[in-house]
Amino acid sequence: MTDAALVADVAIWLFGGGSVVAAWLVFRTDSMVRAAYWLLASFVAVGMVMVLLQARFLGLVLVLMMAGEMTIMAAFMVMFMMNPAGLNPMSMVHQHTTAKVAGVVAFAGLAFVGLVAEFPDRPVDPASEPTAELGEELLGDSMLIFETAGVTLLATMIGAIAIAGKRGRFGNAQEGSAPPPVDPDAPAGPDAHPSPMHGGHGGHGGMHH
Amino acid sequence: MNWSAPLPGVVLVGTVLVAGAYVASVLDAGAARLVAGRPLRVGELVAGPWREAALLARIRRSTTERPDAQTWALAPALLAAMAGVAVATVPLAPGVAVADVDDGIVLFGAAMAVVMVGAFLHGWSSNSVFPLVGGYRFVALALSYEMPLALVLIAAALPAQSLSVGAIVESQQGLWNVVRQPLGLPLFLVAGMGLAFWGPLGMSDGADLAGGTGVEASGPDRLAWALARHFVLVAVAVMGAAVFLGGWQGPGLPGALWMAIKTLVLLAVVVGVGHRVARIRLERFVVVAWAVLIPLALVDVFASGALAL
Amino acid sequence: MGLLSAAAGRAEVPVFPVVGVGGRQAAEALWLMPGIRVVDSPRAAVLLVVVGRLTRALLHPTMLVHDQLPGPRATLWWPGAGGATPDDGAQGTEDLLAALPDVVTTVPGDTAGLLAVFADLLSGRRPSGRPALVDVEYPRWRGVGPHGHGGEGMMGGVPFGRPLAEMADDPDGLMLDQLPLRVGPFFPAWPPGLILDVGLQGDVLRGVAVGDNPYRSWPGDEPVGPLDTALFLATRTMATTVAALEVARARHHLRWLSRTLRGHGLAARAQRVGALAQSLSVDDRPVVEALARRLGRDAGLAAATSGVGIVDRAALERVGIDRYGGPVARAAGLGIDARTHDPAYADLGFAPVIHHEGDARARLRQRAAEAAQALSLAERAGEIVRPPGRPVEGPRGVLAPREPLPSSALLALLPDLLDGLEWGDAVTTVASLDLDLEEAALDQSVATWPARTSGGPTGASTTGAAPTSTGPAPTGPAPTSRVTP
Amino acid sequence: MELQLLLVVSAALFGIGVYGALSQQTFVMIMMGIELMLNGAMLAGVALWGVSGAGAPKGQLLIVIILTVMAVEAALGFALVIGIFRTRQADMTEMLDELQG
Repeated sequence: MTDAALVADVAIWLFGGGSVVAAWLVFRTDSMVRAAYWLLASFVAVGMVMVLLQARFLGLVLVLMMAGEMTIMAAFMVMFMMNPAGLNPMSMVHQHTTAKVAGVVAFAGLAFVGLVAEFPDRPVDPASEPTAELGEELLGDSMLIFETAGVTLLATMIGAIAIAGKRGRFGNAQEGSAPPPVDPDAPAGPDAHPSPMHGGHGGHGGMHH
Repeated sequence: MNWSAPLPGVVLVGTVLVAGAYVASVLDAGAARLVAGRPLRVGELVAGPWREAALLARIRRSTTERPDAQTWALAPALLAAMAGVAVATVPLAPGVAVADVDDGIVLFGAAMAVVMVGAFLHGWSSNSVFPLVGGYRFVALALSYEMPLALVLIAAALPAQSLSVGAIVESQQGLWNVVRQPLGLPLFLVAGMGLAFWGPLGMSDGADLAGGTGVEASGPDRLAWALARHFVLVAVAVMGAAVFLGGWQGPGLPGALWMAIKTLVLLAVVVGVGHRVARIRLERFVVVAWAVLIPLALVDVFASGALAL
Repeated sequence: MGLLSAAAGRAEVPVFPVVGVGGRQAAEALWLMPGIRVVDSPRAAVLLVVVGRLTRALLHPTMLVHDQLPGPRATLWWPGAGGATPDDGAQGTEDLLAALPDVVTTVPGDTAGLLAVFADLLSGRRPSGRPALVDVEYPRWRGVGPHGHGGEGMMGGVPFGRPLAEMADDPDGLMLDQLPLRVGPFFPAWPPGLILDVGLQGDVLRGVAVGDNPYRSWPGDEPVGPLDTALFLATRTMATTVAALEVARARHHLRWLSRTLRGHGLAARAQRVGALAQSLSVDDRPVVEALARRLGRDAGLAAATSGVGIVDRAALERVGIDRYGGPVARAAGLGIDARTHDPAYADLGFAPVIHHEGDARARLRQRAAEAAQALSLAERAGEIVRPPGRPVEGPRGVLAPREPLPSSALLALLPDLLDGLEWGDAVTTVASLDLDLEEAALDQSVATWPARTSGGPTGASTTGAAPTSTGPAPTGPAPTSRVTP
Repeated sequence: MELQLLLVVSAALFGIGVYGALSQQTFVMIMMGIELMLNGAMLAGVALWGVSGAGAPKGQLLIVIILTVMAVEAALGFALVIGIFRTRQADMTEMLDELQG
């Protein structure tokens, strides 16, 4: 194994491990902004793995896309979670046990398949140009798929604006709507996890369970 | 010399950034004196940036109540690193590029998207009101000009039939992109000014916010932030010189010198505009960006595509 | 270290001005001094320059700002501005001198003295200023969590003296957080002394209230130093030449233009206009006319100001500015100008300049045009002398005996005008009104200004309402911050 | 060996995503969980493409589709969050336990 290949391998492990750690921190950190940017870190790590595996264009596009999206996400969290500047601790979870079990089962099942299944060893030819090949694929044989993706995105944009806009199909969104019940003692969902955030106006600041 | 090796590469990129940042601040101070109608004292101009850096290094650090200290320190580092990545993709002279990768333009775009993260975090992490507002402003602006930026870079890549910056430079052998795609460079510079929050697009650190994301930074922190911002400006100018002004190509002089001259010209343009044009209104810029700049950038792409055919 | 200090000692001196009574002009002159750089944030400053007398209401904010200078730091006091002397007994100033024994007192505009203090400070010959607020106990933030930002029961209210954001309607029809915030009296983008209590929703202002005027908290004290409109006020007892009045008017407007350009991020152009204002004479008419034309055509400024802060006739009438006229009213199409009926102007062919849009851009063009017009009037006026006692058109509106001064009426415009604006637009709007808190203070403390001559504050003084500030009320541009020693 | 480990990493990302999407109460945090699941899927796809798929262009196409899905998910997610907040001032799932708005 050459030096360069060894460096690339070590880098792949570091980025791969880093992406998992960052992903875990998304749900462990106590601030929404940090959560959003840990998620971005996870994406950047995966993007770097993609670059190292020769899918350079897609890896970089992933970073480009996610940097914007996670910043929007951070802004959204600060906006909607009634938490000044997103700096207060939070732990707003429900059905915690179920979720843990589901997560572990998903991981175990997928990892089992990954470890057991036999895959042929056919790495990418280092001399090939994956970006050019992707371009020719997108605008050649798979043009229809590419176009479909484009139209889907366009439809999404229009739909998203329609949903988020003030005036929807049924008139002004404010009219005839009701805030959620303000009843701090009401059971909150199937797990009956008491939620002091219940109600439209109570939710400022952080909370500790 | 193998510039792609780690050590020479870092040294080369670092030299370009530091030299560029120094020249940019001298130009900035010079332009300020010209516009203000004060005498140009060359000695003072040349020594000015060093003196100011020395002063900032001497001033004590201050902190706010309960900041996110790690993130606060990370923000300028992030900007500087991304500026370095951007410069690395550009061939500074024939055959002298640290990482002229075949997706150079995309790498530049990704690095500049991360600049947005850095600027937002700088505002957010100090746990203070005006910096946070500055951070929001940067995001609102950046989301508006990232799209035209990506489009004009794609348009520049079309004649080269490659996303590599080196190939784009070589594709301008007979005709520079600034002539071939007249819309490209102005749109690129608008986005570049936004990325370096310079001049009219310097809203995130504007005087109306008493300094915006940088309000709370003092001493070395302020120096780091100023440097990071200058680095981003240099990266934008270097990339603009390569992609729109033909890079190292030019008659007579050595390639590296041509590259330096062109970078200098772009820096001078940006700095000059910064002293002449008033800070824009956020609301108006967002409208203009989506209703005018993006359509213009699309025209640029379509025209370049038609020409390339 | 020696080399570094030597280089640092020759850098431009970063200065943060604190404007006391009568200090405004001297503070603005700082912008034009070579070797000095006025900075926006105390965090960036090495020298704190206190110009003029401090009132008691300004004392605590001044000490807060002082403690935000990271150090090495020093404080200069320029008392002479505003006629104050070191021993004139102004309570705020005495307290400041007691709190900061190492304040250096020099005369206003003493650049050499300022540079010397800076050099001494950096070479270590002068120790860095000690904190002013050592004895004050602030409630400490005792949050929990890894970064200490949270805790039980923090669902709004004012934990540890810091008001938390509360939900409120926003212009897009969402209910989003609104952070209560007090900005002033030394916020650099606003006229000195202006305190606004605002709710900040993102960068949108909601529910704006004007705070107490810090220049009027000195019961029984002689209220003001020289206002920037001093010459115009003096006409009640003094004959003046029309030419002198009109040059003073042009200078006033150019100073305002300089401040406004600075607020729009054009510090270098502001410096040029400021220098022009400082040395203004009748001969500068062509220069000022060219400047007015250029500013009127400037596309960047137009984009930054047009449609911002529209003051219409209804608003003018509500706060009573229609009685004063002044550039704000004339920019909204109200052609009131005391000069129209002033016999001294009868032969000069005076007709008021009028704009109709009523926005910040109209006010900018109005003042630029009026500056040019004033110099042209001055040129034609020759030696015409104006007798004392008649109402005079001041730079902000009519100054008539037994009428309040225009500034307080302009101040009353703010709450309605700023509500719902973005921060940048709000700053543009405030700047475009050309407020002077000292003038407003004079007005409110003596009710009608000629009465001042007959001695004593008239009537029940409104001045008892010194703002009582508990806790670290955010006063500088750094509202939640604190220097750790 | 490389492929197996990358697949385990992608399984871990997916598992964390499942945990997050099921356990979080806030809409935006649920979106984060979903994005992590997609992230895991993408990593698995790239790993198989790069190590075992001989770099067939169709493999990259699959990643492009996943990226599209992520963009659609994010855009619609944000739009729905705004829409729900607008009508109900709700930002958490439990606030939507009534059907009639």
